Amino acid sequence: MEHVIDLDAVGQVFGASDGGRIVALQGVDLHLRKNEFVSLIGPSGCGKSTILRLISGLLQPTSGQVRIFGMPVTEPRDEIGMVFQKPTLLPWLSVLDNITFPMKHKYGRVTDAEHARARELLEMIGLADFGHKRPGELSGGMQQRVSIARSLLHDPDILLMDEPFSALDALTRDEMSFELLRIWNERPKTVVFVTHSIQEALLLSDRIVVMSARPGKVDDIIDVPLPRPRNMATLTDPIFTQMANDIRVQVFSRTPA
Amino acid sequence: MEHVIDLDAVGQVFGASDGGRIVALQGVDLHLRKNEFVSLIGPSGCGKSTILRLISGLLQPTSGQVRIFGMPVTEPRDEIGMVFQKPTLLPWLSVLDNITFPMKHKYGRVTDAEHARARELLEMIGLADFGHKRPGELSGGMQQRVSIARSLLHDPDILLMDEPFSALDALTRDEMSFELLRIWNERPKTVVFVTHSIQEALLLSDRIVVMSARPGKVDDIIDVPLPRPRNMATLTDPIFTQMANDIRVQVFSRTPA
Amino acid sequence: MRALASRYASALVFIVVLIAWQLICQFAQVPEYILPAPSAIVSAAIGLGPARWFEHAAATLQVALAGYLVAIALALPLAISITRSPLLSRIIMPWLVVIQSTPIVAIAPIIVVTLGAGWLPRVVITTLIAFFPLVVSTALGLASVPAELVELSRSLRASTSRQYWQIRMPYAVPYLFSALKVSITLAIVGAVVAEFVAAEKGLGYLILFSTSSFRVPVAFAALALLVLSSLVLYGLVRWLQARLFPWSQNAGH
Amino acid sequence: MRALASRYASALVFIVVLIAWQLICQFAQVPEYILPAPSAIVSAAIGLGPARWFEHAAATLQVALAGYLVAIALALPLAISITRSPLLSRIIMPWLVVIQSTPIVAIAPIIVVTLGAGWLPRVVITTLIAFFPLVVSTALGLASVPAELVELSRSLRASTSRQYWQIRMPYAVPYLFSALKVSITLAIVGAVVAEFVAAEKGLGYLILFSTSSFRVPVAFAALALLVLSSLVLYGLVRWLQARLFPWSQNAGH
Amino acid sequence: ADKLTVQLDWLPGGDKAFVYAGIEQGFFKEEGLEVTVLTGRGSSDAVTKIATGTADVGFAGLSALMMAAAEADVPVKAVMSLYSKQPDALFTRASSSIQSLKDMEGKTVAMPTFSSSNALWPVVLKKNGVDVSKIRVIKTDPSTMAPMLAQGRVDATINWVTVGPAFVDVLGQAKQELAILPWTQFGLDGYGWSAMASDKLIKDRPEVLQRYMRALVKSVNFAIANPAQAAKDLQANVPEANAAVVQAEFESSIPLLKNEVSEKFGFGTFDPALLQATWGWVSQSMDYAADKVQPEQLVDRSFLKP
Ligand SMILES: Nc1ncnc2c1ncn2[C@@H]1O[C@H](COP(=O)(O)OP(=O)(O)OP(=O)(O)O)[C@@H](O)[C@H]1O
Ligand SMILES: Nc1ncnc2c1ncn2[C@@H]1O[C@H](COP(=O)(O)OP(=O)(O)OP(=O)(O)O)[C@@H](O)[C@H]1O
Ligand SMILES: [Mg+2]
Ligand SMILES: [Mg+2]
Repeated sequence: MEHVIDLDAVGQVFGASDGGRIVALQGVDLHLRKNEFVSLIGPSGCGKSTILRLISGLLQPTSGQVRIFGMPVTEPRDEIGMVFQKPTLLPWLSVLDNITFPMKHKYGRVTDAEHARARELLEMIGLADFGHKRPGELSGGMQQRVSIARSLLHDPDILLMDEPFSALDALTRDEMSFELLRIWNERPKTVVFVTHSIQEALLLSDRIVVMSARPGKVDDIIDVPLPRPRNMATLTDPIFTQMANDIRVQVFSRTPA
Repeated sequence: MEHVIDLDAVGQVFGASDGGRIVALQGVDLHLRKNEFVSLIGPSGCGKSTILRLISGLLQPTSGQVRIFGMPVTEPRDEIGMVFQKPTLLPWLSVLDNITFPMKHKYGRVTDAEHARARELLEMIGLADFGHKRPGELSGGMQQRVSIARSLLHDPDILLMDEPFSALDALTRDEMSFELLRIWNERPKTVVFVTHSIQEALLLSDRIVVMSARPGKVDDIIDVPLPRPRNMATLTDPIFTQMANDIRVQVFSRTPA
Repeated sequence: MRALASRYASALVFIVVLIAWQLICQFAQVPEYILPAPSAIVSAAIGLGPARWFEHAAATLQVALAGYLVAIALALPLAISITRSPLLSRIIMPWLVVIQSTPIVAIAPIIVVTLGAGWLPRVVITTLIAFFPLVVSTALGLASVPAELVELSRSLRASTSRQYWQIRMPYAVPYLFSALKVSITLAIVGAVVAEFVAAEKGLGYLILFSTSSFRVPVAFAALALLVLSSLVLYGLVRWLQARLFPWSQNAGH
Repeated sequence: MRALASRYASALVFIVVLIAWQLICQFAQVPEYILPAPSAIVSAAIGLGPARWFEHAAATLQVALAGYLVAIALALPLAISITRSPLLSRIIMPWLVVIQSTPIVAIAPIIVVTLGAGWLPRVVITTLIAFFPLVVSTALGLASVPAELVELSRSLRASTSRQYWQIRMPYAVPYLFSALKVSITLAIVGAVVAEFVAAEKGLGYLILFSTSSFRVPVAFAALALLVLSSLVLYGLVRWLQARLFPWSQNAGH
Repeated sequence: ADKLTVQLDWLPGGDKAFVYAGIEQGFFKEEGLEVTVLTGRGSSDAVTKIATGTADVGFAGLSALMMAAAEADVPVKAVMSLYSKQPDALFTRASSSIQSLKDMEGKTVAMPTFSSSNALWPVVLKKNGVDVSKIRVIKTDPSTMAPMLAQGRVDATINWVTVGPAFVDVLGQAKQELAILPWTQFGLDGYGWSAMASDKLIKDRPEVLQRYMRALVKSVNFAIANPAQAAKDLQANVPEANAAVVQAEFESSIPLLKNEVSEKFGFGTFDPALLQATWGWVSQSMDYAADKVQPEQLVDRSFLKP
């Protein structure tokens, strides 16, 4: 099968304000297949966000190469959608306008179909009443949901999500997870999903990339053999519980970052 | 036993930019005892952050009354420390200066003891090498840890923490939890802790306040009979697992926000 | 009562100042050729007749507004160019500083000689005086956009022009308006300076004419009208901001 | 090579402009009393002798810097008062607009007659011209502090003065410096205007005196020195910012 | 009608009343001229504007034209003299004891920065044997002069006699009386304010200039005969002017227009000797070589004959 995203021996070093250097990534090799759902887990500061920024083309690696559809990434590309770790909403736009913003920003106009879709997504994230509010009037979790809805409005080939559910309660989180799976099923795409929840990673992914820190590198890549479609029942599947424990043990056996 | 924090029939209504009104809280009664560790859990947008802001005196309730040590709260008070939902670091200060900032800001100077304590805390949050970096050079989870360290530097009677561990991986999260318990044990204080993790709430708290949304109100207050001191073993205690399941069922039986 | 007092505080203070002024002039016997009393100013103003006042005020305001609009039309593209390219910024900025720090009165003869004695040199002078704060403040606003919003735009592969129009410009609105407020008063001052250099009518001309014949009350009446125009235009800019960009007022997004 | 060209781009453009100017004056036969050629300006400058230039430049720069410092000393407390209390803001702002939009030349007699013809009125005039952008921009910066940082400060129960010194002021540094850059050039212009009103030496005086005796090249030499001083002072302000507040340069915290 | 732009050297004060009289009485129209009046900001400004073609004709001090000629090649000629005496004067309070230049020692005098009187001052003092260094000079904006004199901030100011009436007004408010010491008293002689025309006009449209000159002479004569009407005519064009002051100002300029010099050589003419004397003052005050300018080359007398 053809690779959609390739990271070959990627290293990333940042120069810091105090004159020091921060080695964020070292020798990272990653090869993601078409329409694969991959999760990244790893300790805080191991370089997960950095990997997403490298794939999106927002950042150029200091060594190694990042390719998408086989082409070296030198700048952001059209087929990528992104959920940032911070909600990153535009404070002067209403919630609805924030959701349709990618269309406005990319193409200069928002079609009626997109407006309708935005309202659908608003419903899905449970904020139907908040369409005309400003981001500043939402709670942290609400803002995060708006930024997820924004990334789902257009239908990119590659979706990069940086801890999208971190500020959500368990219930909302599960709902959003299943919604995401449904959308991914309907319109397959390659998803790279950063999370700190092993359950979440297992529930959603085809493969889980386990990283470690200082310097950030890939420790292990785990295949998730759970059958699809996944649903509430998956959460009680013995393989699920077993794998969750295994990964937890693996993660906890490391030294902390 | 005397109450440290009292919320009596507290309601909070926000006027919104689109002319509408958002009822954030309605008829909330809460009475917290001295040196109690209480967690707030509830769906996104149910008013957890609002409750913290009311207790801290940053916000005045639109109805009802908030009292601390029996006195109505009309403005922020000295004995309160706070971890905000967003890290809220000062971008122009180094990490160490951010940690000692409360002292600088409150008293105009930082003692040597406090400097030493700041370095200790830096070690504790696993960022010993990052003391002279700027917040913009840290990952999301690192920033969050810095803001936790900042709240722990001084020793307030009341500590309000808004989802302090949301951006941390499981390992770091557990470490930080145990550290928090250790500190709370050494220097007892009343802690109000917002989280979306039922496990975390169980591990840490004396009582768990379960909230529901639209409008935000208190659904249930659950006593946690797990013995203290709690540690890794607590996580495998059958009461722990049982309660976690019970609460999950209770939470999941609600309609979503 | 309290709220009312606070609402009309500025008007109140204004009236108090006016009365104090009148009393001081009357009792301290301040000579009219130094500081005329408000009553003297009012009667001098009435003496000239409304039609003539209108003519002078219209001349000045036309120049001020034309210069202001040209300044805005110049400053925005300049601010954008500066923030867009460090090279352009290095080339353009020193020249802007050169223009800004050139005392216009010194080069006014060149301007008048080159552009003739009509309204054109006056508009040019006004523009030269009013545009620098606009450029500097807008450029700062455009450059201050949080990195994450720029990354959002870049990740969407939006054209730079959309990045400017939909992200940087809205973000810079409070900066822009802060400069628009400074500049509108500078535009009025600019028009007056231009009239000092070459004009046959206008409030600035009237001030020059009256002070040089030591008829200070008329000059003060013209000054009052000028200041009033400034206040009204300043208020208008504020009102526009409140109307068009209500979110930009308490800044701090 | 490319990088080098980009580094010295502004110097290069400057030299090109200078050469073009010289050529145009020579070949288009522009009369010297309108626009003297650079060569004529240089020889006029040499004619006057360095001691004399130093004297004039020192006089102007003293006034400009004194006025600038006074403006800063006035503007910061004013900006703080304005952001601290809406009532004060409503009372103070209109008066600032009034002062800002008053053409100084119009009130020159009052200033000179009240304060005498020494350096004091010159400093006052310079201050009046330079301080408004400082107030407006600093006030904007102080008010733009993100709500969460203010909440942090409030939750710490810090005194308002600490809130200003440790949170609002640092946050406002980019705004302050943007205004400091505008104001330093205004201070120079202000000193020149003040010398137009009353002075026995200084570059502004020299410009006025030379143009009235048709020594336009000398006037231009004075102008050039003035602009050069402006550029140097502007560069100094930038350097200070880079030195003292390196984090404030690319703004967008 | 032929269009002609007339450049004044300052604002439309009383001394310019005859120009407006010419307009209102139709003298220019009779000659088929349609004139536009531009105000100016000093003699050098006026000379520059005529030189560059912003205006065709105008008025300025002859010394300004001489200075201009000494510094550069200006295409402007003086075509008619208006003031055959220099208008510069020392203004003091009558109550002060200043009767002569000698009395100025130890005193303070204010003068406008850009006035040509500036340069003349030391020369006049020298001629009268007064030590320049003993007099404190303040250079300020013209609008500050009368108030400073009235308030006693200075002991004297240097102005043209034509602004005397405005000073009388101001000093009157301070219960003071004005004393005027014209510099002619101290030996200053030469031509002052003159009518000028651009070389271009002289070359391309000489008969237009001829007609303009005719109208101008008529206007001056009319104004001298009817100062009150001339003041009204000025006010018709410049409503903010005060007719009474304008009339007084113009009247105080009549002795400069019509006096023993103009009687002797005829109004408007340039006597070669007096012309040379004028240059003598300029060259001394500005440190020019005596032969730097040939004053004869700066005047064109060919339009004086009717
Ligand atoms: N702009 C930057 N300048 C300097 N160092 C940086 C910068 N961005 C990231 N880093 C460093 O790179 C490392 C990886 O950061 P990254 O944000 O990718 O971590 P992460 O895995 O996303 O962590 P988290 O789970 O806490 O979000 C960190 O050590 C961080 O300090
Ligand atoms: N400044 C404000 N203006 C208007 N509405 C607000 C404001 N702050 C909060 N709200 C509203 O109050 C409600 C509760 O918000 P709050 O931030 O307390 O929720 P929360 O429980 O902390 O949610 P989360 O878990 O997502 O952080 C939300 O519906 C929100 O829209
Ligand atoms: Mg991250
Ligand atoms: Mg919250």
